[in-house]
Amino acid sequence: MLREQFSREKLLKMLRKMIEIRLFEERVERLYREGKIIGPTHLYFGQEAVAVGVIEALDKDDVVISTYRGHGHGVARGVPMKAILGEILGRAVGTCKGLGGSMHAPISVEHNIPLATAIVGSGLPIAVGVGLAFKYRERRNVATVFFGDGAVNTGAFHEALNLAAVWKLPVLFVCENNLYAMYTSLKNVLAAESIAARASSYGIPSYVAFGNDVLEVYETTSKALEKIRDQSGPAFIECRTYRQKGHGGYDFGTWYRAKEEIEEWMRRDPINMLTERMKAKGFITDEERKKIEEEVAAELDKVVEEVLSSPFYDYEKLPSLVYANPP
Amino acid sequence: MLREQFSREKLLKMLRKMIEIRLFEERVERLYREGKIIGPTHLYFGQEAVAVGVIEALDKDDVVISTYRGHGHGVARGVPMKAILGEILGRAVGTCKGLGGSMHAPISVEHNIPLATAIVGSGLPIAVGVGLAFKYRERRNVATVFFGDGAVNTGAFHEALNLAAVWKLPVLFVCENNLYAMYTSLKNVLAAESIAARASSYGIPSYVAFGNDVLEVYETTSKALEKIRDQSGPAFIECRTYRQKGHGGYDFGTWYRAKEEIEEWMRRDPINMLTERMKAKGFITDEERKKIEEEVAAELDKVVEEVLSSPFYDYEKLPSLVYANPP
Amino acid sequence: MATRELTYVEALNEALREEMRRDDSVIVFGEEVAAAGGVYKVTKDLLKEFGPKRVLDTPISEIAIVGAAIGAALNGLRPVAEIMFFDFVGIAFDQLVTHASKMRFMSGGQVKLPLVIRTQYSLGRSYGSQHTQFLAASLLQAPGLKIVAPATPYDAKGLLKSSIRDDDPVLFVESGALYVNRSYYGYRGPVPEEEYLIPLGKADVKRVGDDVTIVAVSRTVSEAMAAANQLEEKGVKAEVVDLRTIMPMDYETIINSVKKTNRLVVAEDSVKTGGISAEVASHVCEYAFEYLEAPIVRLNSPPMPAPQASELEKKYMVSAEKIVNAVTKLVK
Amino acid sequence: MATRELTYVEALNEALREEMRRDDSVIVFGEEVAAAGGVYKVTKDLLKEFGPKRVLDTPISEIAIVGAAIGAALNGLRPVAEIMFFDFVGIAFDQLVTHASKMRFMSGGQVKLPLVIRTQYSLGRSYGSQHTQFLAASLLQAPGLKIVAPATPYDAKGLLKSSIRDDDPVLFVESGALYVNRSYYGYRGPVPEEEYLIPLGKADVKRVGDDVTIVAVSRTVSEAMAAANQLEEKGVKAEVVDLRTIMPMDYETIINSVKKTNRLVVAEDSVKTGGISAEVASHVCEYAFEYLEAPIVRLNSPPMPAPQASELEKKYMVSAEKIVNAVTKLVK
Ligand SMILES: Cc1ncc(C[n+]2csc(CCOP(=O)(O)OP(=O)(O)O)c2C)c(N)n1
Ligand SMILES: Cc1ncc(C[n+]2csc(CCOP(=O)(O)OP(=O)(O)O)c2C)c(N)n1
Ligand SMILES: [Mg+2]
Ligand SMILES: [Mg+2]
Repeated sequence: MLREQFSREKLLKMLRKMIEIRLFEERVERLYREGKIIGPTHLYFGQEAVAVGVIEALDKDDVVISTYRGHGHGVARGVPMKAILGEILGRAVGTCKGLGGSMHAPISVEHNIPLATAIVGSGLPIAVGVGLAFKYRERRNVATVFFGDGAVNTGAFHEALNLAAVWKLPVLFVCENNLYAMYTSLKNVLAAESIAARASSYGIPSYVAFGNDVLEVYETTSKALEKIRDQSGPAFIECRTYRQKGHGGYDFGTWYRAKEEIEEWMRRDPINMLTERMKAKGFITDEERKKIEEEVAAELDKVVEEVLSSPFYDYEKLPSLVYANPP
Repeated sequence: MLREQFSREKLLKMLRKMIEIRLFEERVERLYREGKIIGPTHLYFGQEAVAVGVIEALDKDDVVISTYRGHGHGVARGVPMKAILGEILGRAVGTCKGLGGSMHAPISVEHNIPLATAIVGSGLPIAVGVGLAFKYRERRNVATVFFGDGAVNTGAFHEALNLAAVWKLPVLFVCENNLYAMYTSLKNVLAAESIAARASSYGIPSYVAFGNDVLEVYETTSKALEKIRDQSGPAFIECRTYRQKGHGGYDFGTWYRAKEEIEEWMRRDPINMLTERMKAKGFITDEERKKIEEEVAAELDKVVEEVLSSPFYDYEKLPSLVYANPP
Repeated sequence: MATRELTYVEALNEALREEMRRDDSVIVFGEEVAAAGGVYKVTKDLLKEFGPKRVLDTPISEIAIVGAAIGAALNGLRPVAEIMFFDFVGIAFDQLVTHASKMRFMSGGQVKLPLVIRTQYSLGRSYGSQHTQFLAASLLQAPGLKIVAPATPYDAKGLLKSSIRDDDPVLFVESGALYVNRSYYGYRGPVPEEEYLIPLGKADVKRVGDDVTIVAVSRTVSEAMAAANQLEEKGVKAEVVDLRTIMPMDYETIINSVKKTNRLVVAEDSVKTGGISAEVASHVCEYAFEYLEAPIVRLNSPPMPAPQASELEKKYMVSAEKIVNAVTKLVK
Repeated sequence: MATRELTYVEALNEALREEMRRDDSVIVFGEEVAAAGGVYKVTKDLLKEFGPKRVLDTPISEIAIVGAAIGAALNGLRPVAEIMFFDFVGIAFDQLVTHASKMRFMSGGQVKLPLVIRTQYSLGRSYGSQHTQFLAASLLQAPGLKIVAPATPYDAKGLLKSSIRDDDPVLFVESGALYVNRSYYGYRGPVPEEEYLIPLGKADVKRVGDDVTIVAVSRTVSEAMAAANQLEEKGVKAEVVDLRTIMPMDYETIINSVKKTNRLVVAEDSVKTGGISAEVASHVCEYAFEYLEAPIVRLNSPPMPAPQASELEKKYMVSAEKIVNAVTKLVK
């Protein structure tokens, strides 16, 4: 099962990223429960393989548009955890100086994440524009946009897919189908055979990947990227995955989801799945994994401490951030 | 070719309606060119078979949502031509007292046309709500909404089709695909195999009808209505037709459309097509058709005269029309 | 008859329940309103009592939610649709402004649209700039629409019931801060057991005073009441006018108060530029100029998006303290 | 150097052409802007000169048009997108208000968005209530956005060029009435051959006077200029201030004028309730109260949708006559 082309190094890198996301979110969850995070926060537990699989396959000059459930995208892209956590805790060290908060925490122009939107679906048309600029400049880069299953029913989704297809733009649409939008099961709100099938109706090459399998996500993304470059047009990936926790920090995700369903998906935990494969291949031992976890945990201890003792941004400076060219 | 089930009476009725629309629009066009109509006006020449074929198949308690290109819908539904023309000329005798104008002229609550919208695509979600009320009241009626090929690319289209399908509502979506949205050819802006195929991706039973053939439109509508009632869910008809004139009164429709294309469609004029069939069946003679035209023309002479000499609504009364329950 | 203490949320829930019992043309739909009972529990247990034909969850399709409300209202029902955050009304702006508010007028008075769109704004809850907008001022350009924004449980119930019975489209704006923040005057309050209605289009003098008029609405009424308490200690008697209905606005009550106090502070959660306060102030300046003894002060969010960090958001928002300071300067 | 007479439309077209020649990051897209050259010919022949990579027709997808402009601006271009009628901006309200205007701020100043959305409002052309809305006032709640509205060919050209070079999102609002109605002051006018720019954020005193200040914008500047002429015959010297940029507003120029004239009439095409005039009037009332010798009069469309019939629409609109009447009463 383990693809030959993945070197141990590559796999270790992906594993580590996934562990970073997991442990990062554990801290966020704890800080939330301790009342240290004020405002909403949406956790990425269980979907780590999507962020890592997609983003590892991208070029660093590709642009990523993220969402309110974007901590994992930021970590996967290498945005410093201190800056992401700083943003979640509203501090001046945050990616957005604390003006954005958890829902915009991955925004980092330096890492080519110019937007993480809190409005479901609204990132898609913006990604189309990013792709338009790439095409116009004859760059071989791709605009990648993440969104959930719930976004598929928005008008913005439709206009974006149609326009990207008509203009043949290099846009990679990545749907993280975790089966629920808040407490609503996809099957009750989507009138289509599947999300990927809906995307196909725009003539867009569409793929389904098991979103808990980071290698499958990576390979599907690579295939889609090739397609985008060959056909000079968009591609679409539906990653079937699951959020292991509730919709937001306040939700435990239980009343609207069957215990068996949750348990089944917990058994298919993306980090464990990759670990098992690597073990089978002799690429890693339990001790080595533990060591990675300890390293990451130590780093996070430091990050949490530093952020918690760091100041808020100076309110008096806010007016100067409204316009780039004030009159 | 002529379906047995159409009685002479029924065919004559449809022919007359189509002639009414045609001659009505001839007057509108003339009045526009004479500068008597101030503001926009969108003519229905060439699409008469769609309005008449669909509306004849409906029950009078079914609701119709129309558009800015709606004169034909109004005439087909039996809204008095005087009221429609009155509206187009902005007079108090108009359906909307002159407050709506040409783009809203078919609105007539009495005839179950509560809306003709000037915003492309925006009628579709409203039709969904009309259907919701029918379903809730367990009425066997249908909400019918007309829209053009251009509307298919709006976010409103997508949200409306999805919701109608998810809620299994009695909504008949009728796309008048006249191949152009303003000056833009459908093939340059639609990323789908066809409009009907796009609709199918929502699991909505979808039909294509030759929109210049009133009998085909009628039969397809009847089939769709049965489907709506059987499956208690929406249906979709794409009527392929052509506007014989330009987009609006000011446009002659020539620079962006090939002469051959226009000529080919003129040869397939919906009124002539029906006349020929009726003649073949011995249902009508040229003289009889001429007589109908003369009758309608005489009626229209009177209507035009009456409307032109009728007053505008009293401006002072307008504030009382803003709220149903003024505070 | 008896009066209980209810929260703002409970009062809203009771209003919905009573109106649904009274009139089977009232239906409720929106995101998470049915099975979940609303993300803030305003529609709690309605599904249980009224069943899935009358209480429906929707996809994330704000255009279709407002559109469906319009269509249902056109066809004999009295839909109460929810848009989860006021910000998302922006997605349905076309349906609300270019359709709902104009359909009666542009049909020459033929149609009526008895619909309610419920929504809430979350300023004060650190939700950041895409989830805290109080966009009522952006809708003042849409006459034909009514905009209602209750500040207490009592008003919430009485106004929601009236909105449902009203034959015009009503945007009913709730305050997310009043849902959850126990420290607010408007979080919990007395609500009679017996039925009552509060008329739309009428402001409410929430506190009587002679020295200055404070016009407020929604969340800022709690701030204004707190400010008035503090001012009283300093010997300043403030009159607090709660707009309650933002459109059509009850100018008469405002002007009567200003005629008495000759001083006006408007404190509300719009961004200052083109806020509701601009309409209040400019109206008074046009029609009661001679009664003014001082400039009209507008207290609003400053002209920038809302910062997310709660420390910054607090400074950004209108507060009792800011009102006290402004009044103190004004009456000096 | 030479000055020609150009129409408003020609001046806009020239601005686009010059900026596209100057900077290859400027691209143009929208409905009917390419092959047709725009339904009102503002983008005439751009396709011919700059080709289909830089001038693109879109589907009827307003959300995607504004979204694509945002994305292109994020990724190094300077898009100039067209929304055919101001009303349709409502469809893209979420993209413009909840995204474009806030993205810089909510990213902590990381991103810049050099985009222009061109649109036009058709009040005065009998297009009815769904095609005549002047929605600028609805966007005042979106600081971060700039709103520009030229009233003459000279301003149209200079402001559009500046808007394209500006690093912030600009909503550029044209007047459909000035496109077509030859009787307007702003329909045709002198435009220098040599290049010039007009700074955003600066109002323009279009006529100097001592007796009363008339603040106007876009179409109503023509009405104000006509009114000032008529008033002069009656011995009243009106100063006409054209806002030009609606947001951020140039309060200083307005206040300086009021300090001189002590009287203010605001005449603009918003619906009166919460119009731009409310912001102007309330600002002056707050910050220059002591200079006012009379109430501030706001002339707007009345609080109702626009009727379509031209006879009725004329009565509905702000006109030179209404301005003359208001000023005459004021200076009495
Ligand atoms: C336009 C819009 N409507 C509603 C919401 C409220 N909301 C936030 S997240 C969410 C569910 C989104 O589900 P999905 O797209 O599946 O993403 P997930 O949360 O599962 O990652 C909803 C309804 C929103 N943010 N934006
Ligand atoms: C949302 C929106 N965008 C743009 C327009 C301007 N417009 C009016 S009609 C039209 C073309 C519509 O084409 P189609 O839907 O095919 O209908 P047809 O005119 O061919 O009947 C456009 C772009 C509009 N009215 N509404
Ligand atoms: Mg989901
Ligand atoms: Mg068409």
